[in-house]
Amino acid sequence: MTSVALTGITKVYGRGPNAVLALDQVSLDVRPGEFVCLVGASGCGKSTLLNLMAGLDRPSGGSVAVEGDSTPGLMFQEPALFPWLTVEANVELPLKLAGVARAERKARVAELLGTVHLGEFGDRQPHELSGGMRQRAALARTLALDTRVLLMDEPFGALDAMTRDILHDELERIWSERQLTVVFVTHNVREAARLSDRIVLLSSRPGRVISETRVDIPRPRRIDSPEVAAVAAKVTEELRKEVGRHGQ
Amino acid sequence: MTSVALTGITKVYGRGPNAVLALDQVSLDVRPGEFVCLVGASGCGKSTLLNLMAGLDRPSGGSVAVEGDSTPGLMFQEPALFPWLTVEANVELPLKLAGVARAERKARVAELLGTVHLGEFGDRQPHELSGGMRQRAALARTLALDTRVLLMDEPFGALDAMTRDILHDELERIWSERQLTVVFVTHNVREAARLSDRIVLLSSRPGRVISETRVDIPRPRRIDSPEVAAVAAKVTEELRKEVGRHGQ
Amino acid sequence: GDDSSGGDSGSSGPVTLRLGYFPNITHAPALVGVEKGIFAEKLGSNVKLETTTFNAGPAAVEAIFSGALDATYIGPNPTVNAFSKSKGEAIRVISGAASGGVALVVKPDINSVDDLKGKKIATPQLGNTQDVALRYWLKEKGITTTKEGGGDVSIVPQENAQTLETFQSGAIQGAWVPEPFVSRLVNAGGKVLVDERDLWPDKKFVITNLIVSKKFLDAHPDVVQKLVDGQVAANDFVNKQPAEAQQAISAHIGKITGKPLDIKLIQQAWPTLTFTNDPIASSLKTGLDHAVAVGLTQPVDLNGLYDLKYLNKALTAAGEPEVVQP
Amino acid sequence: MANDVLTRDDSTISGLDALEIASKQKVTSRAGRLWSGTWPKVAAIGIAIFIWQVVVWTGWKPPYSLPPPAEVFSDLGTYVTQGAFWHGLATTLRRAAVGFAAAVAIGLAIGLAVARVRILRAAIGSMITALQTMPSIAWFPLAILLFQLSEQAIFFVVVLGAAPSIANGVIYGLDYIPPLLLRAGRNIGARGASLYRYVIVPAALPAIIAGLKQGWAFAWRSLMAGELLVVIATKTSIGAQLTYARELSEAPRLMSIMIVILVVGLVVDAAFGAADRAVRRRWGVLDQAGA
Amino acid sequence: MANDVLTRDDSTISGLDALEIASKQKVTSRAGRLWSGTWPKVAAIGIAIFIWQVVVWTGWKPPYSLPPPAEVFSDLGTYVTQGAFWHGLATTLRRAAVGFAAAVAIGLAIGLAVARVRILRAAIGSMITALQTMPSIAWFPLAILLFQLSEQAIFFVVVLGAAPSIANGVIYGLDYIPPLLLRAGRNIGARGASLYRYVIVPAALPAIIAGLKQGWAFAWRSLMAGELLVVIATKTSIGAQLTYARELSEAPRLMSIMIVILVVGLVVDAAFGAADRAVRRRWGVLDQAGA
Ligand SMILES: Nc1ncnc2c1ncn2[C@@H]1O[C@H](COP(=O)(O)OP(=O)(O)OP(=O)(O)O)[C@@H](O)[C@H]1O
Ligand SMILES: Nc1ncnc2c1ncn2[C@@H]1O[C@H](COP(=O)(O)OP(=O)(O)OP(=O)(O)O)[C@@H](O)[C@H]1O
Ligand SMILES: [Mg+2]
Ligand SMILES: [Mg+2]
Repeated sequence: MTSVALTGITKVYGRGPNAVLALDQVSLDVRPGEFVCLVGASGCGKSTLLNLMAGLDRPSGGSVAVEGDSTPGLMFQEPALFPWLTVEANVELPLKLAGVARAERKARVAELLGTVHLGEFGDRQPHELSGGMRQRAALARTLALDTRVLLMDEPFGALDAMTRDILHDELERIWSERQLTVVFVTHNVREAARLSDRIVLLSSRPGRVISETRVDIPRPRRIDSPEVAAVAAKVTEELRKEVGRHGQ
Repeated sequence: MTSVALTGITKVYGRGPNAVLALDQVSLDVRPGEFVCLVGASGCGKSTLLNLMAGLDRPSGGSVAVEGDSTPGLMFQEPALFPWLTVEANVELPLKLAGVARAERKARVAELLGTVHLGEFGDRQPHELSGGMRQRAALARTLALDTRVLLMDEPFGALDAMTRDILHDELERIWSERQLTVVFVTHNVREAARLSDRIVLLSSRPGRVISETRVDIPRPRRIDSPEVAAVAAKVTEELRKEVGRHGQ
Repeated sequence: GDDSSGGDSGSSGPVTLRLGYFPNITHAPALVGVEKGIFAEKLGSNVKLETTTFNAGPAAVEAIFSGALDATYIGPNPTVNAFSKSKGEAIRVISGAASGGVALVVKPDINSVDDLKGKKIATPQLGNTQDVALRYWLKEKGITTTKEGGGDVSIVPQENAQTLETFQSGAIQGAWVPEPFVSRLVNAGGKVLVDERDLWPDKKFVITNLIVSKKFLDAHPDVVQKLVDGQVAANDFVNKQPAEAQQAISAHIGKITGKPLDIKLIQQAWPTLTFTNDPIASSLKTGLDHAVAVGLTQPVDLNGLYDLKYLNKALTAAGEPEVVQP
Repeated sequence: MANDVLTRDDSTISGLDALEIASKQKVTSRAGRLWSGTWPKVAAIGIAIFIWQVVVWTGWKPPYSLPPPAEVFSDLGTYVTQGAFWHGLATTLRRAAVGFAAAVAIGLAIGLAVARVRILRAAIGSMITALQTMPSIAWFPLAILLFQLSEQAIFFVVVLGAAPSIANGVIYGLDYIPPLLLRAGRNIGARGASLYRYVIVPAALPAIIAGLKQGWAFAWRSLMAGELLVVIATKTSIGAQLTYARELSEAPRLMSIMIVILVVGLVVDAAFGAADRAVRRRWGVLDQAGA
Repeated sequence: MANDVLTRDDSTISGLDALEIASKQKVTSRAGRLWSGTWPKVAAIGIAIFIWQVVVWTGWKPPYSLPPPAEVFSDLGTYVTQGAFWHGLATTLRRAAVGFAAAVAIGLAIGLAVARVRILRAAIGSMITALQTMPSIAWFPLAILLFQLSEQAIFFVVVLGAAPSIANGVIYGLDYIPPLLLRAGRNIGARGASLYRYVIVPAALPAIIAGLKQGWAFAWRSLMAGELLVVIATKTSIGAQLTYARELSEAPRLMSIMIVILVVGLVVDAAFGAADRAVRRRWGVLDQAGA
């Protein structure tokens, strides 16, 4: 029983001598309700993989299968907010598109903005926000989606540690409440250990799955707990080996 | 003797009831050759402060004074690469504008791209790069500037730990070689402790300097050394207090 | 260059004469004169002839006004406009060129004036010669018209080019137009109800005359004399060798428009036109009176418009009768 | 080294940079802003009229060829107090509005379709610019063939003039929508019509407004020519009056009508300008330089 | 739940999404790509001619009013084998090139200045659209006044027609440059002229190209009218031929000339299209939908 199943995915960008083999024979099964973190060096193909899962791009080879008939929600690496809408309207749009009634929409938007600590900034345009605030607005918009599978590309990269810790808790809560399947890209190995059931390590150029680490630490976890640190250290070691091997 | 001197800086965005007081009476002196890290919660005014130092915006009150007659180089929070230029051409542009001769330019660009591990990607357009690669390209472009003062806004936020560690070393090397003054914004307190001579903590809304921490650990430092961890823990504690106080 | 030939060069040294005309059958003397080199010959080696063509009067008048043109063949309407708008300063009529060639063409089922009631009749332009002629003629027949297209007969001013299209499509039932549109409308199934010549004494009224800018006239009377000599010679050619003239007209229009004018059409229109050097000043004056009568214009003082001494000199030299200087 | 320290104040930010930054700081009163937007216009017009007057004084051209400003303005005064003017203006504006509205509808539809449907683009994409270059008079015969001497014939010419321009604006706008925004839109559930409604059209809105502005110019010019198609004398129009003024060599009247056309253009531009500024404010690209 | 699993393959990505994604994957040969770009055009033209022929067959209008395709194409055949055509085309294209080049230079200069200099924008910014709406014939008297009956008079009309449109394109492009790129440019040392050269112009290039395209259409249309200003018997031109074909009610010839104008428009559009595609490829916004 899989929620997202990647089988022998290959992705080539461009043609001819300039072609880049971004992903090479990547296979990955994610169970429903599983929280998987993808880690790997910069440029190894993580974003590419999420795009393929979200059906926004097509693999050069292999197949992508997703549970249910809804597409996974994807939080992009950049905020990708619509500049012509206020923060509120940005967050409201997925609800509107899903046909949620007006009154409920307003309530949900307020709740989501509260979750990401942007309650006072609902009436601002995206360009009036700081980098981290934009990222949080994008998070709120993604959380507004009613999908079973959530794909997140470095969602907390631009946030300070405190805010991030709070949002870890929020994300974990929502994940378990909604029984979401989450695929989460991060560079912060501790974050991966804090959040995930499994950490998948990708090699770079071409991107391949080189190791998977189960994280069996019981929840609730704390990011500064020794268990999390231990897992992080192990994954870091593997990552270091991989990057070193690659001469990156 | 100061390299950058901020005196009673106030910055208000917008007018009337919607006005945001982003910075309130911020004073800060940076010595020539000093490496200062700014930390603070998301949206507290760090980017605003760097913009003011770079002369790209004007304070609502107070004054900014910068050493020499060159403007500081600023690495923006977003990559801000020019989409119509290849990576190489992006990095080359500051050199061209500074009147560096063609042959030397080529050599410098190759060297800089090597520094950020983008040697093979020089002929690509920015949109063909991954998020982290774009950030590194922007770093190379900023390092191509021949300025005495370098302002960096979360330059390593989208990078994996390995790459970041390597770039920490490179940045430190360049800083000491060129005797640069660096003002560096980061959310990673360990990174701040690893790199800086002084960590300045800002409060949010309005942004104020609430504490400064000297980092006297002798260089070379390692990010996972206990001394760095100790400084980081101290600053984190302060940050936590500040964020907690704010009910953020 | 500004006024390159206008002022100071006097009669000595080479002079440039800039002459305008329309690629239109009613401008036959000009077309033939240019095509056959008659003007060049009469002007002699000391005068350089530069020709320009226009498709309508306004640009020609603007060109005269601004000193870009020294002389042009033109219809009676723009002539009057140019004279009155410049308070008699800008131009003089120095010769006639053509008469006739205007008719009311209607759908075949219209046989009398009364049949016109309730119909739409086109004219080339509100207040122009043909428009005035139609209105005055209808008025004399006791039929009312208004400037706004109301009354017993609705008059719709529109470009001649469009008249053919609208006549064919049935949007109008007749048109008071000059050649070659008379022939074209006839070929498109129309019939001539009124030949305007029949309304005028001696069956003559001006359709084209030759004007010269006053400035040029004052500066180079000798060149003007030569130009008029050329005009008289050209008309002579047109009248004496019609076949060759028609050929020349067709060819010359072809050069300008990219397609030679159908020689049959020229032959068809030919008999309705008279190529005379007489500017028929009386018809111009009468036409203006008619325009005042139908309420389309204010009276205009035309005193001094005509300067026919060059023409009469040329006519005398050619052994032809002089015309009356009005 | 202390001398080496540069204090950045007003005097050191110069040239364009100063212009760029200035606007953000100046907090001016409403009246002050109105005035600062108006005086350069008034000055520009004043200078233009002054130069015109000087040229007239030099006697370079006779007054019947180049009438002096005073004569034109006195004619303008007469002109705008006539019923014919107001009726003509009303007729022309109504036609412009109707024709432009039709052109907008058609241009938007074609633009949206051609930009996003590959086969349509290959088939007729390049035809759009070609059609745009077709002068209005070339369409007159077809207009009469299809619509006789009715107002529809005028609209036909106006639409053929303006719609391609609008469509080109739309296509351009759609072509440059950042791919990320399209992907984001599709990912949050916007598909088909809702993708157009909530993502594509708003994202291309700046370009669409620019295209509409160009389209308006085409529509108006086509109308000025097209109004000669159907000179229904009961309905005088600015286009017909313009042509008649020229045919009768009425230089002052011609210039009066040109002034009227300019004023109409200014008013319409103000409307587009307001729309554009509203969008730019939202997008955060206002006040990079001028107002 | 296994049944619940959806495999995303070609059949499930439908509609516009399929169109959008398709292009990125199809690896076709050069000839294949040429063909796939050509057949829709050929089909579109074929359909248009077929409909025309059918209308003619219905006898809706007499053939002198609506000539059948065969007659037009036979006339076209005659036309394009005449020296008059080639001379006319050469004259017109030369004038178009010179006039457009002048309009581009002036339009770019005005656009760049007005967009970035606050006071100029306030003074003449709104005048640009107003000027754009001024029909060509209104300029004829002034053109003759200034340039007599010379080719310059034609260029004057062409420039007044096209330059405002180009300037508007430039202004629009500059207005929507992301502020971040401007700041980045200034920070890396681009000031004054070099800011224009290295940042502003390239950033606005897509909009500038779009503006040039609109400007070309204005230039061409103005030229078609303006060529009547100076008709010298030895120098025939497409504009003069078009007007006279219409005045002489030569329906087949008129349509032949329209076809020539369309072909010229298509060729020019192809040039602009190539430039635009090159820019879009660089910027990474190519192939969002059609080619
Ligand atoms: N252009 C603007 N218009 C209005 N408000 C703005 C603008 N830019 C920034 N702000 C506001 O100023 C405050 C500080 O923003 P700034 O970008 O400096 O934060 P930051 O410290 O860099 O945050 P982050 O870590 O999230 O990047 C925020 O509250 C933001 O909403
Ligand atoms: N549109 C594109 N065209 C060409 N190459 C691309 C494109 N997008 C990505 N690539 C290449 O594919 C590889 C993987 O990119 P991807 O964005 O998936 O990396 P990533 O793992 O997300 O990296 P990061 O952590 O830096 O975001 C990179 O080498 C990149 O250069
Ligand atoms: Mg990525
Ligand atoms: Mg910031």
